[in-house]
Amino acid sequence: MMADLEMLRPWIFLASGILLTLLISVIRTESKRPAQISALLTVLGTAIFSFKSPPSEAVFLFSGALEVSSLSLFALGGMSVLAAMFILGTGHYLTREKIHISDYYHLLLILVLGGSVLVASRNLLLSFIALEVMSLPAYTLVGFRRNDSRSNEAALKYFILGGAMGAVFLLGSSFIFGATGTLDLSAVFTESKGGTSLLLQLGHLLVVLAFLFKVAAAPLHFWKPDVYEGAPTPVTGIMATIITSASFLGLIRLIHMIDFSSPGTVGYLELMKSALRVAAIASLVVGSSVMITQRSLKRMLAYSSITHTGYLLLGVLGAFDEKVGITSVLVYLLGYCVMSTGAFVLLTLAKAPADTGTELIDLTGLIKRSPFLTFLWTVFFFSMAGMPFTVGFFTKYSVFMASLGGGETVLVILAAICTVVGAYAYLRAIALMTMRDAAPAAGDWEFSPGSQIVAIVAAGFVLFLGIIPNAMIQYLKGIPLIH
Amino acid sequence: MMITLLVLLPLLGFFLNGFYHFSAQARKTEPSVVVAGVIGTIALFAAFALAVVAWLSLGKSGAWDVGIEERLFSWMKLGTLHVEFGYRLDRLSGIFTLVITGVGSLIHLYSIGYMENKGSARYFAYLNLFCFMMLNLVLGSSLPLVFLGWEGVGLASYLLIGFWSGEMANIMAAQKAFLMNRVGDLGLLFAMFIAFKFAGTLDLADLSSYSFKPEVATAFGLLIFLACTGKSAQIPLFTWLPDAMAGPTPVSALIHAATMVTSGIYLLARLNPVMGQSPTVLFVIAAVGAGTALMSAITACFQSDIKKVLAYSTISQLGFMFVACGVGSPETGVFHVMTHAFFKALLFLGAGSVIHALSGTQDIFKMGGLRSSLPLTFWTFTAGWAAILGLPPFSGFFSKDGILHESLVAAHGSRVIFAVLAFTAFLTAFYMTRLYILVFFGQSRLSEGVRKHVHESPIVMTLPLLFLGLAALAGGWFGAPVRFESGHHGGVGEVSPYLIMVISVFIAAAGAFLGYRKYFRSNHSEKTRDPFRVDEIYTVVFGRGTEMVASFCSRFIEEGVFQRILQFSGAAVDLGGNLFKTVQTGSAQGYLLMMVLAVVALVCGLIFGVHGYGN
Amino acid sequence: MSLLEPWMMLVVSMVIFGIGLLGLLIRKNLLVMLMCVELMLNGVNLSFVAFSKIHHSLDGHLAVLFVMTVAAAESAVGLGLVIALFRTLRTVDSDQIQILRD
Amino acid sequence: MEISDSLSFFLTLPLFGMVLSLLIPRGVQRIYAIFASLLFLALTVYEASGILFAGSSELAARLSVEHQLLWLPQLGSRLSLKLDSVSAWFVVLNALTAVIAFSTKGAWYRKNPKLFTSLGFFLLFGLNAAFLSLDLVVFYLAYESVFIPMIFMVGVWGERQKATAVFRFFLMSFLGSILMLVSLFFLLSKQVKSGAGVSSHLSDLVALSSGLEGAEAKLVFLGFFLAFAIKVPLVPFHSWLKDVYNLAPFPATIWMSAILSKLGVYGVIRFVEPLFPQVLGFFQGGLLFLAAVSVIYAALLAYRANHPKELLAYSSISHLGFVMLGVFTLKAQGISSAILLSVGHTLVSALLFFLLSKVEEKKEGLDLLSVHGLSRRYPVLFVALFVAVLASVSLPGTLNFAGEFLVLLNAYPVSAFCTILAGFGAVLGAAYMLKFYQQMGFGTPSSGTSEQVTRGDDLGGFELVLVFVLILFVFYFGFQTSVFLKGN
Repeated sequence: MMADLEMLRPWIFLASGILLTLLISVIRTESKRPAQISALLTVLGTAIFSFKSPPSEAVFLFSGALEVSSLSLFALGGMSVLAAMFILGTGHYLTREKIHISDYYHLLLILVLGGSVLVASRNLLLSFIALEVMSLPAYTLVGFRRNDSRSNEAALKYFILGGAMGAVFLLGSSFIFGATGTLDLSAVFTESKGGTSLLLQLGHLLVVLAFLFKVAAAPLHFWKPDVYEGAPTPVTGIMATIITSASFLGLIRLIHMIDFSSPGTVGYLELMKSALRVAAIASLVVGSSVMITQRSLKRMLAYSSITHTGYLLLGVLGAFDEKVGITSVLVYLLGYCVMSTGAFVLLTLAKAPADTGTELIDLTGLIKRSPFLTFLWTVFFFSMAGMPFTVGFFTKYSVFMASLGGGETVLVILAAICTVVGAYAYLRAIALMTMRDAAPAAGDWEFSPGSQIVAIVAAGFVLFLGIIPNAMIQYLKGIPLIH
Repeated sequence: MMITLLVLLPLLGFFLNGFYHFSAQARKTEPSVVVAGVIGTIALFAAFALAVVAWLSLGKSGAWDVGIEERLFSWMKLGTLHVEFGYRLDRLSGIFTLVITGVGSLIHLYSIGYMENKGSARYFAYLNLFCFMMLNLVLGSSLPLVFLGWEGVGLASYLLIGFWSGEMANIMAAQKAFLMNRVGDLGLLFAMFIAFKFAGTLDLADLSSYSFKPEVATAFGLLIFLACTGKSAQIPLFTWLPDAMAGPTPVSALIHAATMVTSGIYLLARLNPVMGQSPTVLFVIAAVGAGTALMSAITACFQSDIKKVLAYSTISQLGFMFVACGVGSPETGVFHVMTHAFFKALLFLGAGSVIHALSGTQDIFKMGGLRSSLPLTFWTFTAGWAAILGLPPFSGFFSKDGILHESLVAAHGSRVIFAVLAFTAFLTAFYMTRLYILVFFGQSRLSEGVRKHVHESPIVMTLPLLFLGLAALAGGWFGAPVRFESGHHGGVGEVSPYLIMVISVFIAAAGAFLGYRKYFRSNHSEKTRDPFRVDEIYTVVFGRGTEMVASFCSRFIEEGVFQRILQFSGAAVDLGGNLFKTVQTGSAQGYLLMMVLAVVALVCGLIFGVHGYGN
Repeated sequence: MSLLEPWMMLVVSMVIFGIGLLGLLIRKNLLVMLMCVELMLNGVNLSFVAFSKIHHSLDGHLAVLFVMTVAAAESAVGLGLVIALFRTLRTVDSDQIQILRD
Repeated sequence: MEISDSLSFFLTLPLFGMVLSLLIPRGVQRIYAIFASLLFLALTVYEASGILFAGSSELAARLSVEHQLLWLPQLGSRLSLKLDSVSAWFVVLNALTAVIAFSTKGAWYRKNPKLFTSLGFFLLFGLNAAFLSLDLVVFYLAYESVFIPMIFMVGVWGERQKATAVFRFFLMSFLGSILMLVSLFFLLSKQVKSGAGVSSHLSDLVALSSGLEGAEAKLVFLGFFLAFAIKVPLVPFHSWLKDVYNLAPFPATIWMSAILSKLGVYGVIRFVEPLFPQVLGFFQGGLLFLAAVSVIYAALLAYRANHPKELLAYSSISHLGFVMLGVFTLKAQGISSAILLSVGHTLVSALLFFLLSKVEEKKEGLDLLSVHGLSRRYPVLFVALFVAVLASVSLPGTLNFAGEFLVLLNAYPVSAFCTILAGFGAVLGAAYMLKFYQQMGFGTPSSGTSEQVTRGDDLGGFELVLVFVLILFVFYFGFQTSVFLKGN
């Protein structure tokens, strides 16, 4: 039993950190600083714990409900690092937007906890709880600019749709329970060896759909642009990175809780694959084509993250028969998180008027006002477009290779064409920064050391991983998905 | 290395004069015509001397047909292709070399008097460049080297026609010459490709000894002939030559009368054995030659610009030479090239001296009665006139009479061609006499301003006239310098050459008499006409035609299709984006509805598709 | 042969879930929509109970307990959000909240 | 094997130069750029000379050195640089082009010069990497990275309405290259399936691609071909070119026409030929026709163009049509004549654009309809321009003539029709180039041009030397073609 707790150390540390931060924020309501520091320490500690001792082989705790494996620990560590970067990089935003609620930080931590458990969970019930533990803080955080109607609207939309899909997820798991008599994934896996039962597959389908909603794959993506636009920018960043990664890893795990190798599931496998294909290509097409019509930078990034969902789904499709699949998804998630962290942290620097979000116009002639910001933006945009010598190239490389390995040639060709369309949008932004003289309407950008550091670190990673991805790929290759 | 040296001397002159030109420019002074002229003339005289020496040594070695060869380096070596950069001097190229350097140096000398200081260094540089290229053309041992000279002389003539570049008209004339020659050059280019594909060599010696398949020989011959029509201003590519008179008169004498325009004859004579392999080619050559001769002779009768008359007569004379090649006795053609070089250069220089004296007047109806004021010019011009008419004992008599005779009796001769040539000879006599009379006899029709400055040209100009006059007189006495194995005589069988002589002299006399009767007393001016209007037709068909095709491409295909495609693809993507945006209504329930529809669709897919319930 | 067969409970649960979903789709009042979400969750709860009755296992009942807790938390958050929105927009009509679009 | 070890300096030195250019003060950027690139050129020639001027083919073959360094073991791609008689020429030309481009004067040395110089050196680096790499993934990376400096050069220092031009240029090229990437990935995934270890080295992929069957091979081939066809460009993939050439600053134009276009040629020679010999054979007729059409069509457009830059842009498409004609003969002779011609085209087009930039520097407008009679004001400049024009209409004796002649000579047996079609391009070429020169050089001087020539106005000093040397090359190699034609 003690051994189990040993294994759980990172989560325990995180949880206690949450309690501490909560305590501080209850006591010291007037200033955010102490809460911020304790939150920062918490996530850093968690990251250290989770990266320090990755177990040689996976351990299942709580009668197999929780998986302590290299994957789950990597997810926890990664999310903690992301959280740390956001805590460090977006303090100035809260001050500027007068978000004087210190609850921000422990909610953020709870979100991280939920996400990490979602990845680690091997039990549908636990997954549901983790999902909600991740979502509820997200709903509140989105609505954190309380006297801004846009923020509230975003939060409410997110809440209603999220709640509905949560119910759908629950319905699905109840069907699975009905079909197999258990909520334990491994049990379900063994159960579905001959798994031709409609009920089981129906339940599985609903569960997967719920997660496709979470990762905002078209046509379940509608909430994303609105919520991203309405939410406070740091929260948008957190959703784009932490929630997306957690949901994707959860999605893969849940997809593979059905044993697709068994003969009874052939028809269902085809259905699932074509559903994912449709979702992938729809996300790519919608995301990239709408992206180029956007005037709001934040919305543009929202649609761009929809296209990234599409690419990730390519990797998921590749994961069906090849183990390279999960690696490619991990590579993509890592790269994507790094670059969008950078991008959203930079976005928090834009002093946009509250009623209209940050417009693309605000970028015009930035090279004159701040060559450095321009350089950082350019790096991140190029990376999103998948240009060489940025991590974005290797992320695309891995998912394309994976899904070609899965035999999805046509899909990849379509994706490639969408890449060009998307590249246009990024290039347009870059052109605004570098090739135009500043427009009078252009809003200006504030300076904040914390966020600068975070952005520089992110950019550094983007370039470093773009030139020498060996270590990253090697490391992620060592992280298997355990059925 | 003698041959190489004589080729390189003019190049040296070119560089020296070019350097002189720029150094003068840097000092913001005009170069002195004397210095520049002396540089250029010496280069040519030296080349001439070397040519004579080489010719003599050739005679000593007796290798008239094998020739002396000098290989310099390997130019292009690729696969089985191996092009040596080298020169070969044999009887044929020897004759041409002597003519080029000899006449060339005289004309250089003449130019010293003719040109003024401004831009003189440039002028002589170009002139030297031309001689260099021309020598490459005739001495080159392989077709690519001939081609080098071939396009090189085109370039030089472009530069010299457009020498007075202030006038856009001159530039246009130069451009016309260059482009029409380019069309011809294409023929030579493709002839080379065919030669390499079938004979596997481009060396002239090997090539002329190679026997092609008949149809290949025809194609090769026609392509070569196309090139020749370009250079030698035959139908269909002859309209550039009259315009080329825009250049300085000595240039017209050297390039557009004596040397460059005869390079077509050189090529045909050089490749005579191959040409002989295809009767078709020979027939075409003869027919085109005769046609051109007649046509341009007729046109010449309607010209009032002294240089234009001479230009058309040049075209006509070239037609004679082509006929000679076509009927299968190129040696007479080459003979006529030589004599023609003498008397036509003489005529042009004479005309130049007249123009010089009349400070730029070129209209023969504004001249007259210059006999007394320009005695030297008059007498030398008379020699040229007699020579081109073919009056014995002038050089033209022998060569022209030779061609007439051959056109009847040679392997491919025929009565028709003879008749055409005879009539052309008659016309030639007519329009030359017309020119002669109108310029030198009758009462003067000079305008007041001009009349005051009328003066005989300086010695540097008259000296070449004298030399050329002698050549025009005696150039034909030693008979044709070249002999080919032109095979058995076919045609219409034996005809006595003396009969032909009598006929041709009679024709010339008749033409001359007619011209005398018509113009000796008359002083009413005639306006220039081109009875065939070929030039206009070309301008419309090719000039406008190209313009139209080009504008069609740029307006309809490029703008209309390719650029439009780009715009459309952009617009299409934009449209798609806006289309997808329309479902983003902002209403949570709308979103939910669509999500539910998606879910329901999938569930139905599962139930009815996979598990096949309901069917 | 007991009075209440599991399949009946399942039917009821599905009906409840359907009602919730339908309400969520058509009702314009945010509070009602909130309740509809709760309704959906409770419908699922019932199905859990039914299935655990079928399988004679307690996992279903366990799940129900957890879900009720979560639902409570969720509705609390939801209400908070509605109130915040009402503060700024002075309305709880779902058609009024369409500022964010395109 | 000291050459092998020093190959990597082709990549490291430009990067070093880029970093240095960020430290050098703005004022001396031009001097620095010119000297650095000259130095690099000298080193490049020194390194390559062993291969370039090796007497015989065997020697050249022996000297072709490869230098490998495993870069991405997981992806099976290595930094494998090869310097042989093909790549050596392009590397040298690359360095030379940089010298010429840097020696132009203009806005790019006033507004943000550091950015310009560093971009230039990055371009040098990317192109060298592309020309040297035998590993297709690395090649793709380099190939793609070349866009980045191009985009910014055109975008930052270009003329108005440049944005659209940049987008078109970037998007079309990007479309092509990403399809190439997909084809490459397809091959690699085949490798994975076959169980062999992943390796994107050319030799391994050649072994693989020979196994592809009909339709598959054709599609993969198209992926590669399209990228290069857009890059060259061949008609009908040229529509991006006009605006970019027009609006780009002169150095960018020089880079694009002189060396970036060669990237496409090189790609076909180095990668497509060995990868898809039989597919190429299948498409050969069409490809030859495409090349010939590009010659004629571009020549017609050039004939119609009123802006010298546009005219030269089209003329460069036309000449590259000749080059591709040589390449598509698929015979060793044809290809080496194509290389010969592309060297000539690089020299001449760089020279032409450079001289044109000098004209523009003199604040003369650049419109054929309005600008006349400049030859009297800038005699030396226009003599040089005339020689360049002659070279570009491939007058015998110039390198371009040798190239064009040999290309057509070797293309004729393969397809007489296409050769004849292309041959007419030569006539049109003469037509538009003469128009170009005469309109600007001759005629009555345009308003406001003073007759008297002040020496400072004209070409002089370093520029004069540069131009002179280039012209010397064009004529010297025009006769010493053997340097290029070893190996056959």
